[in-house]
Amino acid sequence: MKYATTLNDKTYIIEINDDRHIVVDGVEYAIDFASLAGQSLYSLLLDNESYESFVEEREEAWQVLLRGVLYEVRVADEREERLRKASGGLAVSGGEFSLKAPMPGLVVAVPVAEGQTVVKGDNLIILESMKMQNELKAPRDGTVSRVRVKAGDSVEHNQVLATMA
Amino acid sequence: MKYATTLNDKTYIIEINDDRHIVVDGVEYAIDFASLAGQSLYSLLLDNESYESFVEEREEAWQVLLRGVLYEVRVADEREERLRKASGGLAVSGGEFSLKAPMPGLVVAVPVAEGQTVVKGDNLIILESMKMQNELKAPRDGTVSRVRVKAGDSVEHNQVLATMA
Amino acid sequence: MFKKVLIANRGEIAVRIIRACRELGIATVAVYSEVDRNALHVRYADEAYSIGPAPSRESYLRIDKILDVARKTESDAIHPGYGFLAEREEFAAACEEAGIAYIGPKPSAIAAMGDKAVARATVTKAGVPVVPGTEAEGSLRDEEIIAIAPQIGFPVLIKATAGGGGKGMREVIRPEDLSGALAAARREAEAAFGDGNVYLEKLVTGARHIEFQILADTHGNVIHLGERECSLQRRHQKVLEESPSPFVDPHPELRARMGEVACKAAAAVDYVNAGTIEFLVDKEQSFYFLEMNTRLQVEHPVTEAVTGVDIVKEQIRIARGRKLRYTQEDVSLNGWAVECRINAEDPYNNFLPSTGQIKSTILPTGPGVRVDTGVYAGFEVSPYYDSLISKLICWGEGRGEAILRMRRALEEYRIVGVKTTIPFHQTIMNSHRFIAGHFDTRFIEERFEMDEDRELRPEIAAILATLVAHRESQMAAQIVQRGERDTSNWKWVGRYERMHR
Amino acid sequence: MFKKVLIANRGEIAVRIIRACRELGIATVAVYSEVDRNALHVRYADEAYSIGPAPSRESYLRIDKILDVARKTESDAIHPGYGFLAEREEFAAACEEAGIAYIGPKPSAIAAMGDKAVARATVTKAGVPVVPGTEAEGSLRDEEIIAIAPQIGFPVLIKATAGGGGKGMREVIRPEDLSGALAAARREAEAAFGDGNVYLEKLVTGARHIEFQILADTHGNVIHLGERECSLQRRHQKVLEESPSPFVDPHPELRARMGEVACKAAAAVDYVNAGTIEFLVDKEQSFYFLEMNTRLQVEHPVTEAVTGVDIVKEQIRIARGRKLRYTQEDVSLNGWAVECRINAEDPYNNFLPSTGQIKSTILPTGPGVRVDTGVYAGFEVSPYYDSLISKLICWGEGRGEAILRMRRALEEYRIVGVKTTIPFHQTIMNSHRFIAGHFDTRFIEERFEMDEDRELRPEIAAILATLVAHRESQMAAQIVQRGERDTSNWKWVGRYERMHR
Repeated sequence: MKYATTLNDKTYIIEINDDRHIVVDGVEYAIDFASLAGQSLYSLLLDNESYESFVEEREEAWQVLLRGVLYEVRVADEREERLRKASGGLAVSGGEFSLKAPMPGLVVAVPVAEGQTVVKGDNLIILESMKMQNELKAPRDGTVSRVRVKAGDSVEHNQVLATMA
Repeated sequence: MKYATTLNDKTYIIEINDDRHIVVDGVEYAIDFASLAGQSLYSLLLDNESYESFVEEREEAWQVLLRGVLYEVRVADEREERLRKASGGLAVSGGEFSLKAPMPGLVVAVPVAEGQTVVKGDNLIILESMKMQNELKAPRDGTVSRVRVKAGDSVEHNQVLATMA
Repeated sequence: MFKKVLIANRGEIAVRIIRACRELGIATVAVYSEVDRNALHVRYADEAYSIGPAPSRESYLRIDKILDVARKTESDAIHPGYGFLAEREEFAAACEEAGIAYIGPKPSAIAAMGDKAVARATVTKAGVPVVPGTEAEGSLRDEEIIAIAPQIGFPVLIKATAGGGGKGMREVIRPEDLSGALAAARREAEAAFGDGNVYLEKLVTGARHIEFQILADTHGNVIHLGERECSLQRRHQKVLEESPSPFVDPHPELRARMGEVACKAAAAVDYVNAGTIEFLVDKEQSFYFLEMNTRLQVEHPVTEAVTGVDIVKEQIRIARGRKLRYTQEDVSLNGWAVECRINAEDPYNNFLPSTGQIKSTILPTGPGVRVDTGVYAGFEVSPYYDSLISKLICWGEGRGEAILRMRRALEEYRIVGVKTTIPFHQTIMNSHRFIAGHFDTRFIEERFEMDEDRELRPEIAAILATLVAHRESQMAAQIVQRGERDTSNWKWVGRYERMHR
Repeated sequence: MFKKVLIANRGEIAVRIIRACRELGIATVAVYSEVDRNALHVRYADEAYSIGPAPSRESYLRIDKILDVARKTESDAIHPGYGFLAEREEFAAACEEAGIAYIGPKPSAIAAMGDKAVARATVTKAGVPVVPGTEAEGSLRDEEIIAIAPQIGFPVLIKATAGGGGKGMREVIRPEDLSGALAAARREAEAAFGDGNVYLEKLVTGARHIEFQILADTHGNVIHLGERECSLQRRHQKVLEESPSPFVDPHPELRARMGEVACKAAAAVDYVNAGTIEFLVDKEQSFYFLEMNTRLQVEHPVTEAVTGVDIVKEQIRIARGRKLRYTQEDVSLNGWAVECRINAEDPYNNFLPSTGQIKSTILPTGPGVRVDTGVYAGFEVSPYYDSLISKLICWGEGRGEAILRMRRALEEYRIVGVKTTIPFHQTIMNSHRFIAGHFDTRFIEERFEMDEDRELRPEIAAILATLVAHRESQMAAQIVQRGERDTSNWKWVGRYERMHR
């Protein structure tokens, strides 16, 4: 299986054909790869160098936490990569944005109203969790199309709080 | 549900009718009982006293490890207990004894032969595990009816090594 | 000695206090909210009582319920820990009225130091220098504060009167931002303390936050256990502490002077038990009294590590009326200790709190390493309480060894299930400025970037991501294949178990 | 300093050494057998190499394979840990030949101390008293040993020439048991060391086993770090150690005298690096040289806890040719430390080894507690290596505090999945004789009963067993019910997961 893996604008072509070897940009390495805690924690011996890392998928990208540094990595298999290139690599931007609760909590304030225009960085919702006031901000300029919560509401993790057009 | 629970020759009549209460020899206690590690480790709040204990079944009895002390407890439900009493409480002794490997290991010596008479405490098998020589002894007087392993054999946990008549 | 102590707290500090009691042969009573049934403090205590639903106001802040439990269990004493009821005059007073020893200062001392205006006035009278500000004015309305601000001079700091721990605090650089910041600070203070009162203070720039641990007994003896460097803060929350302070350590005469002033400040309010005097120190070694924390601090272990004194046991002995077992001359600082506060927050996503079940964990251990934590694999980190889930303390013969040990301990520490600030601390431990000891209270917010000064291994990260992506697609394919075959439920479970072993 | 160190060991001691290297900024190379792929030392090292199948002889004892890895990785030095190749002259020599520093003494010192006869002769010449015995006679046949025994006088002790750790040791009270005991001892010695040679020694009764930790550099400096009390043994295996010794501590002049003799014994073989001189001490304070362990000891952490010296780092510095950083005058014992060896053995079933997967674990932490372990939840304890899975070390201001702290730490420590000796240590910590410091090397075997001196709670045990039995019968009933319903595989897995969360 061949993958095109991208990190900081650099793409590595990585080939995995069996459990014990990997080819990275044409160079072969011996590997011994193990899942350690049933989820997200992995041990890799790469040509006998020992690495341990948290690897988790988050919104289309892989978050790799390695020796205290976080890397955001995109992995596409060959077919996907060809399709992406054919489509001209158009990113789907604009469109609707849904603000989801990043954790369970209590809405303490909603400083915006439906129809209001906001600029990037404006507070949309103030959510209290773990005794902290967390300001959830607009990721870009736009208009608040819908506000789904009010002050005093308890919300679940990933619940949609507001949408922006 | 009513149980007759025996420990050190004392029997407690224990009634469990709901999740929050228990009646021991006619005295009711409030309980909050929780399994902690998915197996063998439990937390009990008994009239708000907090206890944590390893509880495991082993050969018909429950081994309770509580604050560094091991108790061996037999639990029978009412019906079983009535049957046991009706049968006169006859313990099944004598009969065949099978010596099982208490852990995986390597047989280093078999100091007995089939047909040999042994007395309680005689070594039947010497099994090496974790770099220790473990002497597995006859639990009573008798005759070795069958020896199923020889020096040099690797054995699995619970594998039958020898039988005594 | 006391026969039984009730711990009016939860989390790592409740566990810490239970440990001290157990080592003194004292029985312990835990109280817990509904979501904390399986918390470590409930498991470790001799008795445990549910005191209400998850929100603190309905459980850990309910003085009436806690005193009911204390009376019912015939507890001799109550330890408040930190946070919750730890600096509430009325709680200490209610314990006193109920005939139960409060392991802390007298209500009058809590009151005197809790009201920042009274505190400033009292210590000023005792000759202790203070930072210019408005606490002395009592509760002011927003208009009044806005009017006074120019006299103090910008930048200013808004602080909650009832405050502590950075809650309700806001820095204001420009006069036009003052009004909005006041509203935000009052809202946060109200939520955190049930008291929205705030005051202004001059913002001392380039300042270090250095505090002295003091111990005072009921026989009039007051000593200090040296200083702690607490300048590394984020949103006015301490994130990392050390003892001694790299700023103070080269100047023993400064330590002696500050220690003496700290004892004087404590004596000024007839302080008894353990407490902390916080100072702001500028580059010229001028120091200003900030406030006194009339309780055990989160960061007390660094002092324990360098002095060998078990501060919680000493608190209990003092509350029992014993004389201090140490004189000032007995106290010396041996080696160096650093504490990292491990919070359930995502340092790569604006430190948003992270809740959920801890799936597995590996603690760093070995020489010179101490971990104080209230969580374990299987425990659910809930959104109701603060995000501190663990404290990692490393001792070394010198600051260098302590930092190197902290680096290796942070790298060993595994917490699976929630995001933590471990990578944040790893970046600090690799920061050249931190290693050189060059930092002030603004360092984290102004001159610190995640993953700065780090050795980068992008290729390894790319390989890891690819291997995991590959593995998951393989597993998904297998599961579909398996699902197609005819298998009874029983076999399925067995197979599932093997898969997940 | 070295750039890279290979650790020729596994388990907790490999982890301990990796930690020291990491704190010194030295890269580490782990070697591992096939069953140890996921062991902690493999996870923590910078590089890791498989060196063969599980049995030690095919992996951890393979000098050729280990040196191959050392050469391939360009390691500057090798640390042998304890056990395995730690006291093999030929290993130290092979390292020297390969131009790789051996972190330990010279081959000649290992040889001199490893051959008990030479050791006795050498230290006797240096004026060190020894226990009467036959080691000086070289390899004797059974008949010869049986002939000499009456001259030494019963009771006698059979010991393995290559020995250590109680392997191949047998006590013989009656002359008629000698022949059988010799056979058993030779068999065990052969299995453990590949060398069936044994010798006899007079059994000193009522004796204490007290050892001195020494450090010697390549510049001729030799110091000791005080003594360790190791009298608590089972089958001649140490189970618990402390520093200082409750027997020696009241007599500083005895400590000085023994320490001086220990340094002299080390100097007699031109000893370099860390080592231990073991003494038997009788009630009259007479002491006899027993043997020298020419390596790091399992129990080194108690010395680290009271002296503040990181012995493993010191070993590495010495191997690098550095001068000792301490003089004898710099060393003082601060407080008291106790170590409990936690073995995967069932103390209620004749200490039979217990293997299997660690399902979950909670480590005791907090002030004064250190855990050195190589296992974690998910790790499989295999039957191939020794049963030591963890060491729990507690420090206190005095012996009383150390013991009380150990009690609470043992009660906190949870290891689910294998049986451990934790309850055994809990019984010791509650034993009146142990607390009073009244014990000798025979205490565990002759005057100790499991669960002696313990507070018993039979009713609570009865309730717990009944609740678990009830719970299991309820669950079994539910599973049968569920099985009857029609549920797709997918639903089943989901439900199973929820049940086992």
